[in-house]
Amino acid sequence: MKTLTTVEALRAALWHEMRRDRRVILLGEDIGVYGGAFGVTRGLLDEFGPERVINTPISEMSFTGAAIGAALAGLRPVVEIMFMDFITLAMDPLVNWAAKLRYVYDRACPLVVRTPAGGGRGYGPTHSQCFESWFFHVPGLWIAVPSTPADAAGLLRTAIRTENPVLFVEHKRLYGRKGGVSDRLPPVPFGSARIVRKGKDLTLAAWSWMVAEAEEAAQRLAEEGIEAEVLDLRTLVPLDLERLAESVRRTHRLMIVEEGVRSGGAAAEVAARVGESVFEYLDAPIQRVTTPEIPIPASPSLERAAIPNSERIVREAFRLMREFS
Amino acid sequence: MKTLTTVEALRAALWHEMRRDRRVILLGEDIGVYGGAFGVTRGLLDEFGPERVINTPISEMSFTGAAIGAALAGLRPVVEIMFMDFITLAMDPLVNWAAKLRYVYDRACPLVVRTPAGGGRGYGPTHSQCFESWFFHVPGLWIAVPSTPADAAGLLRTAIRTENPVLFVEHKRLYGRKGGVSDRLPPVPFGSARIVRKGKDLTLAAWSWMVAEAEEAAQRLAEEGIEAEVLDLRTLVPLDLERLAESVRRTHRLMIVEEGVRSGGAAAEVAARVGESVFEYLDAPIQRVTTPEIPIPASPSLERAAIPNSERIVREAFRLMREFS
Amino acid sequence: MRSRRELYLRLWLIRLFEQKVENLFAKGVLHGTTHTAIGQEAAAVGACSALGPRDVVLSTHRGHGHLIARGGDPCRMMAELFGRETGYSRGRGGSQMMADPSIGFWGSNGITGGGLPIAVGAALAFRLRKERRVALCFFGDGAANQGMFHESLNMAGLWKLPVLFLCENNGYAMSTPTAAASAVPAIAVKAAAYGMPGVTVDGNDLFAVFRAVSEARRRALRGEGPTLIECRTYRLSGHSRGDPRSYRTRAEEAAWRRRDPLRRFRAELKRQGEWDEATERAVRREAARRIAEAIRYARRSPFPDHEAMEKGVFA
Amino acid sequence: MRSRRELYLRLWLIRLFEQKVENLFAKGVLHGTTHTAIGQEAAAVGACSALGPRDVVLSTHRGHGHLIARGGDPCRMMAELFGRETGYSRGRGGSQMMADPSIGFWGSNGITGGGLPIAVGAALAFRLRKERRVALCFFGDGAANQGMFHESLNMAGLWKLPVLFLCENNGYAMSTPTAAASAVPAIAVKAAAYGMPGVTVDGNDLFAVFRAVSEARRRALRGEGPTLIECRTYRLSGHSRGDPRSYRTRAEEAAWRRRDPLRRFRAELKRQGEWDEATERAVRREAARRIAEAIRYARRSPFPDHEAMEKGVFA
Ligand SMILES: Cc1ncc(C[n+]2csc(CCOP(=O)(O)OP(=O)(O)O)c2C)c(N)n1
Ligand SMILES: Cc1ncc(C[n+]2csc(CCOP(=O)(O)OP(=O)(O)O)c2C)c(N)n1
Ligand SMILES: [Mg+2]
Ligand SMILES: [Mg+2]
Repeated sequence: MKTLTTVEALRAALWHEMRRDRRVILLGEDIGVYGGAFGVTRGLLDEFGPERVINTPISEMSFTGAAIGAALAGLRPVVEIMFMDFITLAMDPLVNWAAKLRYVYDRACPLVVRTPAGGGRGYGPTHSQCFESWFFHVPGLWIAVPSTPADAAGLLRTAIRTENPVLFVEHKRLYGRKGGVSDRLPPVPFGSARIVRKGKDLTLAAWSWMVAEAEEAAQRLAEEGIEAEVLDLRTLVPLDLERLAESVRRTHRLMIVEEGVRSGGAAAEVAARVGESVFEYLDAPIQRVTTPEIPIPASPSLERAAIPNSERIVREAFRLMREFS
Repeated sequence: MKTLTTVEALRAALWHEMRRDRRVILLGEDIGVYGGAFGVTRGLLDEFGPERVINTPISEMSFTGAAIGAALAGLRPVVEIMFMDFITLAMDPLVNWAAKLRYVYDRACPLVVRTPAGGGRGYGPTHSQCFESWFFHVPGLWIAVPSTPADAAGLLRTAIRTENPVLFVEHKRLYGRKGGVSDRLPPVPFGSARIVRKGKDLTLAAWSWMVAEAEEAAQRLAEEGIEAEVLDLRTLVPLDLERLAESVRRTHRLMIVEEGVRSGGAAAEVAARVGESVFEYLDAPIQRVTTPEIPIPASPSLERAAIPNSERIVREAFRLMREFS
Repeated sequence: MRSRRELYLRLWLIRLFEQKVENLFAKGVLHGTTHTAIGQEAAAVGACSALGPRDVVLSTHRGHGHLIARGGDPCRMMAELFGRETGYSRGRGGSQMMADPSIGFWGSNGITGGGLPIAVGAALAFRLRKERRVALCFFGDGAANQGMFHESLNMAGLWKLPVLFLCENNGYAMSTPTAAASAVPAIAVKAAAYGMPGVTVDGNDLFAVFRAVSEARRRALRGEGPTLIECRTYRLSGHSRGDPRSYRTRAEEAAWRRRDPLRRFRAELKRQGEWDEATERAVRREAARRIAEAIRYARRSPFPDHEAMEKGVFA
Repeated sequence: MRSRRELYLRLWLIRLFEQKVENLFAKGVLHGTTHTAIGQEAAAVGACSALGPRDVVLSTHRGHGHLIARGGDPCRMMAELFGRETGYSRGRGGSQMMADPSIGFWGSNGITGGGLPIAVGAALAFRLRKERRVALCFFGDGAANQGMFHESLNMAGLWKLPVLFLCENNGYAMSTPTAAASAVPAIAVKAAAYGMPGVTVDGNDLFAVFRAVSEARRRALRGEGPTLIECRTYRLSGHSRGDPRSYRTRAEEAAWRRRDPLRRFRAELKRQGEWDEATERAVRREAARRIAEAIRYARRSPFPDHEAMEKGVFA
């Protein structure tokens, strides 16, 4: 066990997988000498050479498409899209190719698309977005949304090893976060939520950076006598509905925390599924705590007000407990 | 009042708006001589000339971007994306430009993007998809999803006149459908759902082609003594939550019919909002009838089995009434 | 190069397959949409016969001809069009999505230009693993206006990848003449922006296409990078079913019909003294027999099982 | 052309603005990200001073210089960087999203290449309405590899639109040398694929840029279509804050520092006998004063009201 930042954990996972399997290659903008905009691939060029750490032109659409071609040819490409906001440019190969190859052609497409998402750094409207929810609506893609260094590394290892194409969402605020990681970086299975904290009054479900906010909120709620259970979904596809339902059957209240804007977010899908499966156990409407329906503003003052944080979760939880007790 | 197909109604709306306002221009692939893949723009080139009916190269990303530029310059462009499946290529200008211009730069972007969506014609995995739900998750865009010739024309007229960018979804199966349209093609406001049929036992909410299926289902249910209320949402953004909630407060049961694949669909969002607002009135979990999590198969036999239809709605409604009565 | 008889057979197989498909759509037996390649057979057969068995081909929405040229099975193709379980994509893909990896045919596709980056990635993998293979991507004049054309050719030129970009310039993208959509309608000229050679050949001359692709393939295998090959051709049929062809004249069509690639090939065989009436009859008869067999096969095949419909989205 | 003094002042305004911005980020006063244009001032000022008042400019992520060159208000720019209500985007846009339509500056943007199609559409509208205006879009060498470069230039060339594509080729896209990302690193060469002239000028020579843009603008207004102008330049600072510049040598930087556009401009003025110590001091002093004022303005400005945060998404 050692303590690593998420950047270090991700880099270690890439390093191990590239060591283990010569088919693993990396593609992306400035991932070579520069080590990627956030330093995740730093040093890998020296270690594995330019044939496997491929610095691409600024051509998100086609280097993503090329990675699909390379996957079909037997490699296991890991693509970096510098900011998730730019995945708008790579939608076609992901949606109309990668996601459909198994179903239509029965072909494996072992592709991982890593991309930093989310706000909190004052990067403004086109460098702060969360789009994982779009891909929820695209059958054929797995979606990983880790919240700790250990899970980041473990899920990335699984992502690289599966035959399915994977969207791998890395939160920018997570990069510098430290956490314990076992030396052997054990792969983490997809589809298994993590119970971050046990509780009986309320379930807080979250993913990616919002897990940290939910955890902090739960701590404060505990001080006020409210025991919130915190679930880290870890992957959206597959979704661990079972653990979610099990938790809600005990707590009778569910609050989902999502950084993305409210409408059409993954929280809605999670809410709908839980609603369908354990409706009778619910003592309160399922709550969503999300960013409001706006582009993410650059001004730190506005951005802080826009993106959910532990205070807001606490406030909303109090309201929920008060209104439906 | 006359009887028109949806194609004719849409064409008439375009014609009237182009007549009324010289700023209205059309851009798209093969919209000139050919009249568009589905004939919506047929004849408009002759009437308005190549300066206003602009046949573009196959460059979805950039002619959509160019339309945004033209909108900023004071025109009112109406773009046709030949199949909604190709909007994957135009995500960037729509998401990172059109949707943000008002909020960030306080500039009007009077752009309409018309696009045929949906299956039922055996066009296969890349020509049958519904992606309107993605745009639900993009603050700054209006979304129209008409289900009748009259609404298609009326909503299109409103779309062309608003200062907001609009995604205008035309269902392929609707094109040939006939319906009464008043001679003056009255604009239809956004954000106002239409009560297609009154009922007291159950609310069926739908949009686009699924309204026809829901209506047919309601008829059959009526024969069996179940009075379903059918709501046509007409626009997803703005969403007429009030009318939905009002209906559910009376019927206590909501079933949402969506042609898109289940996960992350707009139905989840509608369910979540209704759940939040009238939870106490619900006697049953909100149901979603959708396409399963698969690419849309080409084979007519599979496609019919995949996409929701009136029989399935009837079956699901019976199950709901039985299980939660 | 395959035997001339075999090449001639492939040309006829494509021609008859496509005619039959148009017929079945017109009669309402088949539904959905389809894009036939009548008039473009020589480019498909000429290009594919210059490839090695381990090379891969990426195709387009107009892909039937490419698949037959590569050695695809008309039975499984027809079954796919009929939406049957025995089709290339088990009825899931339809006319625009068929693949046969066993013969290096990685698929037609419904996205104009979509195959280009895939081919680049395949070539990248071949180079990395030091495999002596090339990827060939068919695309149309219309596809050359897509952003991915630019991005893909740039990467291929930059990295000198073993990929062949084969443009079937048939003069139109749907209803749009090449010159009405491309600022420089000579597609091969665009190669200059990507540091690769651009060559233009008569796409209705099978041998010319064969030679150009063979040469480009040799270059690619020598590590000298990609080539853009523009085949000037014409689709004698409509863009897709129900196309009234109001965007072009019947006279233009007639002129191109005189340059029919099958007739051209026959003339060439004659010139080389390799043609006789008996071969002609035998080839046509065999082609007709195989297409008839394909239809029988398709009709007799079962529809896909609805129970299994949700299976196979993930590994 | 503006007075030489005015041009010189703009160059200095950009230089000092950018230095101050780097400084404020380094000190942790400002947060987020920013891309400064130190070393590229001449291209911005040369290009913008060749435009008419009704022309429009589309900019990039590295847009401060373009906005100042177009006549933007450093106070409102600085306020935007400080996230204040008085900023160009009321704090919503930040460094990469500022616009001032009143002076025909339609915005910087965070998407590499994103401005290109917007400029094409603006030009389309100008032509349609018979307005004598052009759209100019700045973009980088890296942006030239984006699909929208291809699509946008093709449409502009095809339709002969009054748009100027101004590439600031500063040798790098972030850490990637132009030649490591573009198969043909001479950007102007690509114009040939779009039926428009491509010209290369010394981007650190304000007058050369001015002349090229003036000529291209005249062509555009004559209805002869777009021009691709490649300005060879160099960013003397890092790509964005915190860039260790490990991808290039200090020697290379020093060589370019000797070609500093401000120094070049001064030399040119001297040559023309239009320079004296007094002007130099006055210009620098005025620039410094205005930047100091901008910072004061920004600091004194209120933060945006949280209550209004959700307003203004729709008309
Ligand atoms: C991204 C995308 N845009 C548009 C279409 C619709 N479409 C199908 S084929 C076609 C024309 C293609 O022209 P070209 O590339 O010249 O090929 P051809 O049909 O002439 O063989 C169009 C516009 C599509 N399938 N995909
Ligand atoms: C679509 C997109 N991809 C990547 C980025 C990240 N990025 C910002 S600037 C930049 C380099 C751009 O290079 P160039 O166009 O040469 O402009 P320069 O920075 O040199 O001025 C990159 C990769 C982005 N902002 N948008
Ligand atoms: Mg063509
Ligand atoms: Mg650059």
